[in-house]
Amino acid sequence: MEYFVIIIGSIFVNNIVLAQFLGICPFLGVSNKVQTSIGMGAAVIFVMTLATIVTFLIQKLVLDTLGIGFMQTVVFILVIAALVQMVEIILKKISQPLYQALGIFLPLITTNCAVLGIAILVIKKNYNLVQGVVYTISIAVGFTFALVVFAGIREKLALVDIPKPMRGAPIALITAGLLSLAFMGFAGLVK
Amino acid sequence: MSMMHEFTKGFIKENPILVLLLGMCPTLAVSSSAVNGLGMGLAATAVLVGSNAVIAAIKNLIPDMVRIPAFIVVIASFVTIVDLSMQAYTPALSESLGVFIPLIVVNCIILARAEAFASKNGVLGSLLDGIGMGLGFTIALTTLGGLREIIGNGTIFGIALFGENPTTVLMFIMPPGAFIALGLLIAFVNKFVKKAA
Amino acid sequence: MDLKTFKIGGVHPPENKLSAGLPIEAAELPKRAFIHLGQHLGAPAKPVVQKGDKVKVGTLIGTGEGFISASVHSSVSGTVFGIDDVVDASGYKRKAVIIDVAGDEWEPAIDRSPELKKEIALDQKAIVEKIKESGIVGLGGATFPAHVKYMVPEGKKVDTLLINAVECEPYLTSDHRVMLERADEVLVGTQILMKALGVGKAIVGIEANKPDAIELLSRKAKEYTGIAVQALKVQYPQGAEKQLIKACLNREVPSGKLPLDVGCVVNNVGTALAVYEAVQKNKPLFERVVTMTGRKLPKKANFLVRVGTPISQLITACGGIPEGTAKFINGGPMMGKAMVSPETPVTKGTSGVILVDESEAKRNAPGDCIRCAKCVSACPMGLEPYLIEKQAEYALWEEAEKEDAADCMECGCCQFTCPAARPLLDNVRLAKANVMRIRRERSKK
Amino acid sequence: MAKKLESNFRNMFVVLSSICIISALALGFTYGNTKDAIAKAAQEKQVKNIKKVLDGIPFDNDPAAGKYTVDGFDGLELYPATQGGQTVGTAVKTVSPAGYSGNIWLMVGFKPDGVINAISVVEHKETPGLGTKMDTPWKDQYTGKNPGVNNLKVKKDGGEIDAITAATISSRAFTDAVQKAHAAFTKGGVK
Amino acid sequence: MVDVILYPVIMLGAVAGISAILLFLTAKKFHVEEDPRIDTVAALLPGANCGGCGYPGCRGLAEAIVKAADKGDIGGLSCPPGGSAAMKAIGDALGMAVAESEPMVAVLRCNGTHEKAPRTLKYDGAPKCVIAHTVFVGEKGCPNGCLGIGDCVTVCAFGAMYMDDKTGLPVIDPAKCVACGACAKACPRRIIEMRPKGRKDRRVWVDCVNTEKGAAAMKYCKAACIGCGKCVKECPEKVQAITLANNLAYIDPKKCIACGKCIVVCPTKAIHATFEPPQPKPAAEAPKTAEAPKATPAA
Amino acid sequence: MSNYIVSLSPHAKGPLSTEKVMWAVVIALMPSFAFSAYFFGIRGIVVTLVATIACILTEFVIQKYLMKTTVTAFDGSAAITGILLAFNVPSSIPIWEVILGAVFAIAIGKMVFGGLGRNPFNPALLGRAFMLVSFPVDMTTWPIPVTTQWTWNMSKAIDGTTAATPLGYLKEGVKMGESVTNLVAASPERFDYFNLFIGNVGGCIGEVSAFAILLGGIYLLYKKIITWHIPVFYLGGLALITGVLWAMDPTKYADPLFHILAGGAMLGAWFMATDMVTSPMTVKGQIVFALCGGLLCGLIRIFGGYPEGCSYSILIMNAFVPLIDKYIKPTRFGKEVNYG
Repeated sequence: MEYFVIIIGSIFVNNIVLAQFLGICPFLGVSNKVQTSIGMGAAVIFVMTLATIVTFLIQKLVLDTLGIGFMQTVVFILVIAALVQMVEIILKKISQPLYQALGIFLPLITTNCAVLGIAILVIKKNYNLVQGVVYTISIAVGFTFALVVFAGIREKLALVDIPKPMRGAPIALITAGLLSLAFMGFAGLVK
Repeated sequence: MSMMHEFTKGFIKENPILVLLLGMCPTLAVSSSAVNGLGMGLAATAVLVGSNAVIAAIKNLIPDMVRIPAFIVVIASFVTIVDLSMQAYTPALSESLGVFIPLIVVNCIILARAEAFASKNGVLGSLLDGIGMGLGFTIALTTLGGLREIIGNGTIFGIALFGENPTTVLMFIMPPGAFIALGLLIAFVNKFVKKAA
Repeated sequence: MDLKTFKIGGVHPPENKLSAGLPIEAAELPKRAFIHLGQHLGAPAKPVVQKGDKVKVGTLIGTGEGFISASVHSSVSGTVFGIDDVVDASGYKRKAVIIDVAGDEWEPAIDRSPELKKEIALDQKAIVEKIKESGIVGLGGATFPAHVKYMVPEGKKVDTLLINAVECEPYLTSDHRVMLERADEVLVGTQILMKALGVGKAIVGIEANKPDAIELLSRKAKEYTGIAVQALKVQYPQGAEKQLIKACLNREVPSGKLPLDVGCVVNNVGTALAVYEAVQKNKPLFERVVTMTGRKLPKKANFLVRVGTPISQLITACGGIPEGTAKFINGGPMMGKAMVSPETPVTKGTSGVILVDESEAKRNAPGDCIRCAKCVSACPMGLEPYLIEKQAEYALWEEAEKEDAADCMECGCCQFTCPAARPLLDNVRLAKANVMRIRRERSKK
Repeated sequence: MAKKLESNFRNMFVVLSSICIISALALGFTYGNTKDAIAKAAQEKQVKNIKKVLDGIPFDNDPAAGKYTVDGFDGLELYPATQGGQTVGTAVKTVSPAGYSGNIWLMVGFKPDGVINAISVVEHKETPGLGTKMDTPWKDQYTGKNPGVNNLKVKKDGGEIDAITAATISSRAFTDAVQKAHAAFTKGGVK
Repeated sequence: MVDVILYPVIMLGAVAGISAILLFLTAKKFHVEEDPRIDTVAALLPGANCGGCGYPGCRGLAEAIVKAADKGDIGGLSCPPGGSAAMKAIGDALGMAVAESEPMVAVLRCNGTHEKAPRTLKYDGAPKCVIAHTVFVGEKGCPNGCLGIGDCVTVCAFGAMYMDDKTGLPVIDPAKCVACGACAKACPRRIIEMRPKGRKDRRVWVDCVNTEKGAAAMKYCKAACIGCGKCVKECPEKVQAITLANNLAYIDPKKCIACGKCIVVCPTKAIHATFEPPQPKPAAEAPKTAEAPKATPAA
Repeated sequence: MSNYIVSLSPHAKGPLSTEKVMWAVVIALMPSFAFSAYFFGIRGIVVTLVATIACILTEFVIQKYLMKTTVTAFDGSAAITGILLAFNVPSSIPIWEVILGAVFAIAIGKMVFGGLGRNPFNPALLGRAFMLVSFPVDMTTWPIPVTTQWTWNMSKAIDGTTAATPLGYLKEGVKMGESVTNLVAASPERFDYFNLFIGNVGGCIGEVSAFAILLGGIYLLYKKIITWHIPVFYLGGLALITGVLWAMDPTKYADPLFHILAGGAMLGAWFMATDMVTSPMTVKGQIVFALCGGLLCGLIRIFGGYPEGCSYSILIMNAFVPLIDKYIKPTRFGKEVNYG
């Protein structure tokens, strides 16, 4: 039940993009086509999970032990940057098709504040490792979910003559706002 | 290019939020009130100025291959310094900005300026660029925060405008309001300001 | 009665069969006939006469060359005035043989006697050859050279001949009249076509709004072996080949394939009559029944018209152009062509001419698409016209190809049903043309 | 423009390491200087809330220093205020999980006889415009009441508390938290 | 104090070390990334993504240029909006020489205004020339002339075209035109031609593409080229820029010296120039010598 | 020469037009309007009129002065938005809030996308969602039907005696841990099917009377403006989820018929889920859309924070429409061939 609450809560109720404002840049940037957004989503799920595990271990085993929690930001971002690079290399070597599918999104993920944000939030929320991982995966799934739905809408809007001043970022933001308004219907599904 | 230009371009013409569309996450998240917007803006400005100056100073010492990691370390250090200082001296603000202070590190504005400007220009120019861009960010953020606060909460900088307990349009201080308000603000800039500039 | 119909899409426009009760009458001969050399789908015929040549009714004046082409015969007797560019219905100029008419002298080989000749003397191969010689094309409007359909390629098996007597287009009544007045000839023609294909089964599909024709043909068909009459629910575009096959046989012609691929050949009643006349009476195709109609037209008529007669002459015979006429439609209102001028000549494909006034002719001002999905449910091919229209607007031809824009048969149901009066079919046609273009370019590579 | 250092392994390693070391030094220095201030700031917040709910009661100790807990009341913290060694009031930090969306944390000040002195809202996530109204003069209706004597339930449930309009759930949770605080206060006794 | 200084130093040092090693290995082992020159080239292009070059966007052209450069010749590629300046910059960047291309501009070759070619039909369909072209000859009955719906205006990404409601024809603003050729491609009747700007902006062209016989053409358009050939005769002998084929005159821009004599003699005023043509001198003989652009008829 | 018209086929045009479609929907809403006038009296009428006028006016001003395009504000679509928005708010709502809701619905919900046919979400529902978030108190305070008929000053009419909607009453009761059986016993009039059917319960202006909505719905079906798929599958989905839960434990969950009749489910199913602009284009897609919408509505009602899930369920499904349209295609002729 506890995990169920975490899962539903992070996918729908407190959707990372629509309610927590993390990962807005890729949300606005990589949402032109449904296909690409699915690829991006998959890459984010993968990297985010990995990043949470690694940063969680570093926090608990190194930073907390040494009493230098204040180094969190610096260490996490470095680790995530290195991790993304490593994933890229490994992926290239072990699975070319997977690399083709996800590879182009990897550089974008380094600067996705959702990855760092969630790594920090997992520590802040005092989750244990399993909870943290479940939470991270749900959040990433929620990200993908919002991204794909949003991409669907944008694909449709691409065939519509939007008034000139609204084109581009404004309409994307307003659509996201309306999506967020609609998603408020999920409020209270879980606490 | 004059120094004056480096300084003022960030206000409107190359405003990082309204025109360049950088740093959306903190913009949306912390603009529920003018104070939050101002606080976030100034924090980011501090980091931006510091990192811009340092990067401009050491740019020639950094091999290309490790450019990005080196920049990130510099930026992250400044972010942590700002974070710790805020926790110590403005605890209330620090609490309401929450996780978004450490997240300044991945704010596209900072890295983008480091990449696009500081790594190619001198220290003074970079300093001015940082201040200008930072102020532009702060202006946009405070404006947005102020608008949302007035409409959504009936206050500005915490000062009640419509008496006690007015009925306000609460949506504007909630997540959907953030997106919609920023969207409308950018559309407004597109329609009325960009042409003039 | 068991009324069959096709399954997806379709509309039911007001029928307006104003001329259904009027018997076929022969139109007056023109003073000068303009006979286009390209009256059919495919390559135009090559002229075989010269200026000054004397021709008789039925004299060959152009030979069809190439696989898909048809011969053209003189419809009048007289002197060739010249071979020159003559404006067709679209206003563009095409090569035509112009003949100054003198008298009405027929080629002696043509049997002009009225009696019915039932026995089919020719064998399968000779029949097809005869059809080809006689320049017969599909008279339903598509003007596809008829003989090509009967040259069944190796390995394909045909089991059923379908006679298209649906006449689902509003206004038009020429097929209806042919069935009522020439029922026996049509049925013999059907038998000839069955022989040509070597099939033992033929179905005549008629829509339920022509009960007299259904009754007559059903009664007469008993005298012939293998011919059945199938009554069909009134539903446009039942007269489209694929829809007719679906309605009568519940077979679905695969996308990009022909009726042959599901064992069918479809021909119009008019074509069956022409085949009868060609094979039994040695008369090439040079005249056809043309419906003259329109709400305000003083006299409606079903004329038997010689090809090459200027349409203006027919209009005069019907009492002249009524006040307020804004559009001349060559063919039915759903798939016909608007003519730039009534001065253009009748061709083998002219099934009717409709004169409409401004209120009926002018399209409503297009509004925004309200996504009512009526076009989607009306499309008999199961396409999404609203989407293809958008793709055409943004020139997304690759995407349009994925949406099967090339499958569109231009029946017009989408545009007819659109409440926002959007030019859906105009744009779908554009998409279709471009999809075809990129396919051609791709196959070249 | 001066020439950039070449991207060879030695340069990369040296530069990156030196940047890291310098940055670590800077951070360590900052942390050392702000550590105490941060701790003090966190403490002050607590103290401020305690002072608020014990408003009007003169005391001369540091209630935060006397913090104690009561068995069976997880998460609740009690802070006794004394005047010359005599307990004159107790601040109870209490929580109710029954809020509309998440926990509601309150600080309730009791006089030694169990009468509520004042209430301060510490933290909550209620709906803006509805539940948030708990942090208005609405909460003053509790002042002077004794949960042991008065029926502190919302009127709908037969009590004497006016619920916040359209936010009965939040009001209930609030009341619930107050009662819990009183129970803990009663059980823990005046120290 | 030791731990807050020392541990971070060790910690970050370790992280940095690992990162550096990792990055170095990446750089060494997996360096097959995109050619950096593509970025360089793309940065030198205008970034309008107009497609005038025939490639999908500026980046597409950049890739093609780099590819061509590897083969040693980028002569066949050009960026119409950027012009030779952009190509020269790219050539310099890639160390290649680029032939200077003459600046071009779009010109309209139809003068069937409402006045000269009255509308006799009414088109009532989707407002696109490509569609109208397939339906019929056009509202004025000319099978070659401008349909007047403005597909060319729609595709112009540079705001260099607009429809003139008075004439029913599109107007090209040569100052804004970058000769990307999009309008010429969009026109189903190929009425728009890309012609060199000409020295001092002096251009002369036949304002018609109709190939019908003179009498037929005159029926619906009083401004049609009727193929009379007067201009051919008028063109200086040494120049011979005008040819006549299919009842239509064509002025070869490479040969034309923009003397303007043909303009004067054209009976239907179907020749257009960007400058004031010389005053007709009925008795004057065509000059035997052709001089530079300013050549005026010698008395 | 007279200017003959030339165009491509088809030359015939169908009987429908956008205006006719839109006004038919307005007519179909009239029974509900009449019932609301009876139950909520002058305020019901005024709120509806104000919302309608505000919507039309907003669209007019934006088209005329901001976008400077053809004005189509009077084609009936803005009127529908206005009426539906009003039907989705309590009659006691302050007038200025309705106006704001209407402006939001048209300006942000529709015109920023360019107007009719382009908006991804149903504007009326967006207006309602906006008002619910922005004015939660006023949006969840319900006047008692009939008795407050001719009262203008609502502050008196609803003071202390608000008529919580059946769904709101149920939700709150269940949250308190009461069993449904007890709740029904305590307030039988709220659970009376006849009252629910006729509309004699607290609720939004136009949603209370299932009967009136059904009348309008049947009119739309008769006029072939809508097909039966969306309403039937929407209500079916709602009945399915509530029915399964009810069968599992009738003391904890209310029965499906109650859920269908109570609250905005009927209005949503017949008038808002069927909104052409924001529903899928294929019948198959419409079935998926409506079924999921119905299920979602039930889930939100039973497990969610709001007592009423109808409007949110439709809004959320609106967001999925582009994906549904992308992946659920009509049966193409000749694609899945049977050789019969």
